[in-house]
Order: sequence, then structure tokens, then C-alpha cells
Amino acid sequence: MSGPPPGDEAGTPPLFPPPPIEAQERMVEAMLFASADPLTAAELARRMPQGADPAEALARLGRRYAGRGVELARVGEAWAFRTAADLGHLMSREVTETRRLSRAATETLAIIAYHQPVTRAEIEEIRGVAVSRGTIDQLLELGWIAFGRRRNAPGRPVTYLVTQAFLDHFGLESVRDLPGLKELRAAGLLDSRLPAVGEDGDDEVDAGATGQGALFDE
Amino acid sequence: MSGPPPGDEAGTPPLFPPPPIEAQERMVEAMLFASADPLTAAELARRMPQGADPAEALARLGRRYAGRGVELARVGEAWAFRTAADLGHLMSREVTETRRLSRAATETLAIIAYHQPVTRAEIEEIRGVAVSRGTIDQLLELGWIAFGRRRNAPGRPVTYLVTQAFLDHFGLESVRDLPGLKELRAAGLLDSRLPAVGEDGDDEVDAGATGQGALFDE
Amino acid sequence: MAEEAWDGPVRAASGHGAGPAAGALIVDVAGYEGPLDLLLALARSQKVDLRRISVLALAEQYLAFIGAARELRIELAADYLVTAAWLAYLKSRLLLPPEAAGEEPSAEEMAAHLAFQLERLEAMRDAAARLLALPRLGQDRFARGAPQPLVEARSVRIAAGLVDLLRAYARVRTRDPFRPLVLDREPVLTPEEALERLRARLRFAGEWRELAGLLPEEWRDTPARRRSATAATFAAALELVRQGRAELAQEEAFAPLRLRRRPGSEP
Repeated sequence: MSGPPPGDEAGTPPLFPPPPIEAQERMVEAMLFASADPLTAAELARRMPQGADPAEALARLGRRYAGRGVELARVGEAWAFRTAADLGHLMSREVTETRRLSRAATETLAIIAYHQPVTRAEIEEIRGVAVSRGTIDQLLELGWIAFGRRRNAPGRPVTYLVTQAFLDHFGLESVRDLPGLKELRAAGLLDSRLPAVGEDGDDEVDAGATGQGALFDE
Repeated sequence: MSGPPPGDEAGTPPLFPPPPIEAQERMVEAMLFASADPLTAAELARRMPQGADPAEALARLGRRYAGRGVELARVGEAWAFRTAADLGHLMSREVTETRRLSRAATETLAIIAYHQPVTRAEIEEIRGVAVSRGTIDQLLELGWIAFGRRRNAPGRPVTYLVTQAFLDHFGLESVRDLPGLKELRAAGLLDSRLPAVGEDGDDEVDAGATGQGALFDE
Repeated sequence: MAEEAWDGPVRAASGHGAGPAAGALIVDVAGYEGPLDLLLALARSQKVDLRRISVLALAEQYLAFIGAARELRIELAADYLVTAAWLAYLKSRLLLPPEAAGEEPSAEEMAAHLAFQLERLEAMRDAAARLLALPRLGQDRFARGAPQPLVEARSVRIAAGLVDLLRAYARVRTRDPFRPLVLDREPVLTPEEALERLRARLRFAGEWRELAGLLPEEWRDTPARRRSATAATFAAALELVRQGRAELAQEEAFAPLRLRRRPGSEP
């Protein structure tokens, strides 16, 4: 996690010494507790006194809340408090349940998550069937996928990525934490072609590799 | 979700021993965090396993959070987490945005300063274009201009004056200090290639030069 | 997607413009989402690891399925038929003795790629299931129920300096050249006006009269107007003399000028 306060503050030495780390921890705790959406360290720093170190405060907070009913969750580059997964049964489910995703939508979502950044043609190739407009639309509407960079290929097709909201929804720190990712990669199943045959086919992986920041490193 | 209503707990002995108080504390913590409204001990008990003691869990939770960035607060008969009062300033952030005054507003302000008291029709005549309501409103809102006496003319139009705040902002002691057209030209602020303007330009400055609130007499 | 040779059939299945046709098809062919989905279902029936599947057997199963469907007069989408044709070709290649290495991929490579595609599709289906089994927000994990919005109070500071103000004023004032030309009435009596008035008075001036006394009444109030009227009247007097209608006389230098109608002339 990038700790230093952002931008202009880095240059100027603080006029006052930052508050003790315990006080900073309280500040980060209050801000994250109040917010429904994850906050990045930079967003936290912007509200804290000059010279504050939200990264260290976050680390301390994470330890303090480990195993509690409410836990500190990392969501991509951001942080949020979330109730512990084992206590879900206690919550009143007044929240309207997310529309059940169709099989096509869940498969498409999984393909985007495990293969990102990925084009529509690639999704279709993996599924062996056309991806209907509505499927992509639904995932975009849920805020779980977003457009990535255009692929540097004929037609410059758009690519899709999963978002921070996706990570938040599924409780993942980053796409690296997708279940079974390592095994799938080791088995060559995340490559676009049969591993033994295509030696020249890995340009696609680093093609659009920026976006959400949460991409695989190879 | 199960559990009988708290009332008849006394009557029916629980089938299973209640979970340890530490586990109950986690439950209460998660429920209070996720709830949109404060929850009473009875409401908590209804969602907790039989034989649970939310009052004791609440007491422990209150001690745990004492002095933290988030505190357990009693709201009537109910309980809720609230960010510590001393950290309220973190929830709102002052962002000061520096914006340039629009060209129309600057010109209008300049005309008012040089010609005060001046009516809107006169400003329009000098600028050669209509002055929008918004421009005058913005200057009024900034506190740089104010209404002067009504002009003794058909329709009794209001006149505008510059204010003390205007003088303070622009570092002037009085509007008398505003340079005349000759001085503007000498200072290079007036393009000398343009034909010289009526010599009355200088006179006007003198004419209005009676400082704040001074009116031309007609 | 540089692998033309490999995905021929499957790509056809994934098809361009297959949209509505494919949608209809899902119902037609017993709930299968395209040929690859059907192949995967058939492959699973072999009850072996997909890596060790018999592609030859799979091709035969598929062709039999398609054949049965056609006998039942189930309308099959083109995708399924294209795949059937491709599998028939693959089957024949697998049965024939291998050719000498050529441009085309060998039958074994084609079969291996089909197995890879099936394995990959199955892996993604498993991944989707595992993903949905994760503790989800709003279902297993919950966000703050009573969020306190972190607000940003925007205050706008207007940047405007004295120089901006002066520039603006200079700009406004130098815009004047574009103003339509209007000559303002100055406090000046023109010679033409003076001549007209003098002519009228001269009609009754058979005797010598002091020029100063002939100035229009309303032009005597201020020194400036008086000066202007004097000059104009003097010029008018000279003009009348030149025309031969009047005579001017002066006793000595700086003495008052006197004027009379020239005897015998019409004013």
C-alpha cells in the first residue's frame, strides 16, 4: 500500500509533527467506519493532518479488528470495514437480493475475472457461443465489470476488466485472490491456446495490463 | 433468526448452551455495524441464539470501543455505533477551489469601479453588450458591489457601487486610486496601437473620485 | 485470436450474427448453449479426465446426436452443423494414417486443441461456481448500514487582481472605435448659423451698429459661448462685406467694430 500523503504535500515538510500513530489509527477507524464505500490510503491521507501515515494506521487497524465481528477488508487499492462472513445469518436481509445472474452472465463474469483484460471475441471463443448484449450490459450495470484499454489488434476491440465493486462484492483483495487462480494458470487454462502448441501467444496478456491496477503479474 | 422472542426465555430452558460471550460480542458488533437504525437489546436478542445475553455483550462492546475512533452510543432504548465526536471534522473536508472571474464579470466590475454610481443600462452602453443578471448577482454575492441610490431618471433605475470589500480585495484605498486611461496606456495595459479614446476618459476618473459611496452629482 | 486453424468450428459456433439464432437454439437442442456446450456434456458422459478423452469417440457421439436430432426433424442451427462437418473431417483424419508433415496441423494436434477447449470451458464453469460461493457483500458480509457520507465542502475563491481589473477596463474603453460615429453637440456657434442670424438683423440696420450688440442673446451667458459667438459673427460680417451687402468700420485699433447695411443693397 502506498503510504505517503499524495501530491503536493510530499514536497513540503509538515509545519507540525503529525499526531501519534494511535491518534491516526482512530482517525482512519472513524473514516472507514463512516463510509459505505472503500477508501484508498490517498483519500484517507487527504483528510488527515499533514505527515500522517494512513498505511501504518491501516496495518495496526487490520490487526486490531482481526477476528472481530467487523473486519478490515482490503478491496484493490482501497479499504473498508465489512462484517465477518460467518455472521451473515444474523443480518436482516432487507437488502433487495441481487437479481439472480443467468448462467451466461456468471460464466462471462468468471471469464472476465480470470482472463482480464479480455475482449468479447475471446469470451465467445472460450464459451463457444455468442455473448448476448444483455449479458455484458447486466454486468456493466452491476458495476462489476468496466471497459479496459482497447486491444492493439485489428479493429482495436475494447477489453473488459473487473472493478473494485466486483472485488468488494466477492470479498477479494485483488484478482490475484480469485479462487483456484494459481492452479488454473499452472494448468495453462488461462492461456488463449493449447499451452504445448502456442509459444508465441502470450502477447495478449500484457497487452492491456493496467486498468484497475489489480491485474495479474506474470 | 430463530430463537424465541426474548419474553419467554425464562420459561423454556435453552436446548443448547448459548455461545461464549466473546462470540456474542462479535454478533452484536456486526449487527450494530450493518444496521441502518439503532437496535434495542430485544431486537438483538431476537436474532441471536437462544440464551444469549445482548446486554452483557453490549456492555463489553462499550468498554472495547471506549476512546476509539468509533464509539458505542445509546440512542434511547437502542444502541448504535457513532464516530467519536472529536473526529467529526474528518467527515467533511473543505476544498477551496480557485476560479478566475469571467471576462464579463471583470469588465462589469471595472466599469462599476470607474463609473460608480452606474446603472445597468449605462454599463451595457459602455460594454456594448447586455449584462446578464448572473454577472451582477455574482458580483453582489462576492460582496464587491452593492446597490447605490436610485437614479433620478425615468424608471428610477438602481445604481451600483463598489464596496469596501472590493477596495480591500484589490488593495485600493479608494476608487480615486484607480489609474486613468493615460496611466493604463503608460503601464502597457492598454494597447497603444488602438486609436486613442476620447480624452474624457481621464476626466471620468476624477469625476467619480470621491471614494466609497460617493455619488456623482448630476 | 491468431489461431485460425484451430478454432474453425468453434468460432463458427460462437458465431457472428448468431445472436437470435443461437438464442432460439438453446431451446431446440435440449438446453445446450452451443456446440461446445453440447460437446462438453457428451465428453463428461465418457467419465474420464478431459485430458484423456477419446476425441474420436467424442466425434462419433456428437455425429450420432446430430443425426438423431435430424431424424426427429429438430431444426439445428448452422453452428451445430458446421461443427458436425468439422468433426467428421477430424474423425476421418484421425482414422487415416498420418500424412507427411505439412502446413496443416496434424489430426492429433487438432484433437488436442478440442480437448483443451473443453477443459478450459469446464474450468471456467467451475471458476464461476467457486466465485458465486464466495462470501458476498449484502448476503454474507455487510457494509455500514448507516453510512455517514464523507462530504467535501467546496468553497470557491475568486482569483482576480487589480491588473485583471485594469486590463478589463482598458479593453472596454478601447472597444470604442467600433461604436457608431456620433458627433456630440459642442458649445460652438457655427459661422453658417451666425451668417443667417446676422442677415436677419441687418435688414433693420441701416445705421451703424456695434457688432458686439448683434450677438445672439442666448450666446452671451458664458465666456466660452460668448467667444464662440463673437468669432462666428465676425466671420459672418466679413462674408457679408465680401458679398457687398454690408460695410464694416473701425475708428482705431481695438475700437469697437461697427456694421451697417450697404446702402442700396438687399440683405
